Amino acid sequence: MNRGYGPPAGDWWDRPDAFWLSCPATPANVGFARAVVAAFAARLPFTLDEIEEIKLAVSEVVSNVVLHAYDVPGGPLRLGARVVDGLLEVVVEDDGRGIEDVAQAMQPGYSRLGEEHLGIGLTVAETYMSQLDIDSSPGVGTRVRMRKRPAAAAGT
Amino acid sequence: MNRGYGPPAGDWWDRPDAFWLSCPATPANVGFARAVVAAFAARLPFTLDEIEEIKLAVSEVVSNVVLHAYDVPGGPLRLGARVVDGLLEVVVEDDGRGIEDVAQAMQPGYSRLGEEHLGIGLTVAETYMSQLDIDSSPGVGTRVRMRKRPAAAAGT
Amino acid sequence: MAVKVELSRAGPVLVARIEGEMDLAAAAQIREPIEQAWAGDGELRHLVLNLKGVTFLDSTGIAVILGRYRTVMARGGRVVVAAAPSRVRRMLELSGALRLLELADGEEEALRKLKPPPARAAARRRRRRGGAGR
Amino acid sequence: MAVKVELSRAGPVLVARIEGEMDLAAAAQIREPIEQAWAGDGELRHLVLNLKGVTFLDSTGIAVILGRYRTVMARGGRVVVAAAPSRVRRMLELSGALRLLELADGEEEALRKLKPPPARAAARRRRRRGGAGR
Ligand SMILES: Nc1ncnc2c1ncn2[C@@H]1O[C@H](COP(=O)(O)OP(=O)(O)O)[C@@H](O)[C@H]1O
Ligand SMILES: Nc1ncnc2c1ncn2[C@@H]1O[C@H](COP(=O)(O)OP(=O)(O)O)[C@@H](O)[C@H]1O
Repeated sequence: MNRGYGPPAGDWWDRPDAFWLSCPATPANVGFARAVVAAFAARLPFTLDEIEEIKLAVSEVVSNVVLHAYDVPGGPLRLGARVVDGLLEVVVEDDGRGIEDVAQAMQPGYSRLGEEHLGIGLTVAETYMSQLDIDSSPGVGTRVRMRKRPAAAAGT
Repeated sequence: MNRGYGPPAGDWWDRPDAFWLSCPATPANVGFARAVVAAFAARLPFTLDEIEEIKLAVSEVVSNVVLHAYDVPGGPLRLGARVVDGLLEVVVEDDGRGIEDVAQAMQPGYSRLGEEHLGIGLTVAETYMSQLDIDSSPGVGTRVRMRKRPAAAAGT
Repeated sequence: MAVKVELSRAGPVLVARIEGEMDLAAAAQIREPIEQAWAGDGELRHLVLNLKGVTFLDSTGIAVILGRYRTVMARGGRVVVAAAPSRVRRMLELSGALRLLELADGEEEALRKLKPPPARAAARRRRRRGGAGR
Repeated sequence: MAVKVELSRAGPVLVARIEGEMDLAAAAQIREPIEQAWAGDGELRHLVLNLKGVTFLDSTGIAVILGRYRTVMARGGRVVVAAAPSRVRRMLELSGALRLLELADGEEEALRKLKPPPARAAARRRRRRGGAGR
């Protein structure tokens, strides 16, 4: 990791239906990231409710980068999505402080910040996506990968 | 140029309110690119009509990459936008065939393809944006830069 | 996301109701069903495009419309664009497409435009008969 | 894009009508006017959040609501969420926030909930007087 505004991992473009985006981690870009992934996801047979669930998950994970990754706000945020065997895969990366204890971070109610931070963001994201994995190295950065299968495509 | 799915020119991030996106040049990504730029532009005081004009310009320029840049469809498309002194700047890049004669390409009615290609895409984009510049090298690629000032911000 | 095309027939008129975004991704999805219906029925003479549900139209979308105009012209027919939202209309104007197409507020008005008034039709028939008698 | 907050007052109740997306970008824009109005008027006791115009709510938005809940609790008041669209409601449920907040279909119902019924209010006054007499 630690790739600034750079490109994705080498195998990203193995799936041709994909995008990769870089921008600074700012509050205004939380809504932007949501809208970008929702626009991309429209190519899969998601219902409107599922698209809202995807927006929610993206909002939680990108808000975490803005709130937690950097001491000085506005560090690099990398966001990608692609279609993998009919699933939507979304990846969110930063070069921030990283997470010491991922299991603890995933616990509902745990937050490194006090006051007005509920510590349920990752739980919400996990609830609404089919899969959520975190790969984090303290001092290097964090990578969250989420996948969601359209319910309409179940069994196919 | 000729940077595949790579990052933007070195000075791109001088303006912190910016994004840079790579994806293959496919028909499905024309609407995606429109939606992405529209979502980004929402941070400037554009009217709904102006946002539609921006979508139209992006649609024309990105369609050109899909239609004209590559012999084999799906080559790299790079799309960025940023806020420059209160203006929206949009950049669209490809590594395609390039344009031999830019002045000719800008003429309304000129198209390298026949049948159902009107040759007015660049004229439409130019009409709806405040500024449009093309930088192209035959065999290397094309870069279209557009700018638009929100009418509400006129005189400021 | 995807565009929707619904075809119906009113006498010699093919009516296509289009919903969604008319861009490069939609071009073939609009072109093909219309061309197929047209080619499969030699009695069809005019085309009404109901654009009420069109939320976006760029120059590729206009090219699709003008392509259909050529198809219809080849049989000496007319194309009427009905119920175009104001933004779609503005784009049709800007592109110069309005020099070739007729506009109607709704589908009914479009069909009325394409039906020659009975008096004129009768006059035409008379004229034709007169000509044959000469 | 930006969120909109409109404040009004009904007796001891502060009513905040929120429109737009309740996320990280909107948090301060929602928090600050409410806290300012609350701090500037010691007579205020309850808060109604009319979420009719809320199109998106994530856990940061819920944190903003629960932060106001703490503010109101400090004066022994109550928070009623009115007119929440179904998606917003579902998010409030999932987050557990509904254990602390009351729901109402609309603003009027919310205000009615916060007004003690006259009979009970009278009974309470009697009880209080009785207690004082002991
Ligand atoms: N991108 C990140 N960089 C560093 N720490 C993170 C990141 N994402 C999550 N965390 C850690 O995980 C914790 C739990 O996150 P979450 O469940 O979203 O709750 P909250 O954001 O309210 O704290 C955070 O408080 C933080 O310590
Ligand atoms: N990205 C590009 N790569 C190569 N050629 C291009 C590109 N964009 C535009 N052109 C050239 O400019 C011409 C005019 O473009 P435009 O006005 O959009 O009309 P049209 O797309 O209908 O041809 C095209 O026909 C093509 O020759």
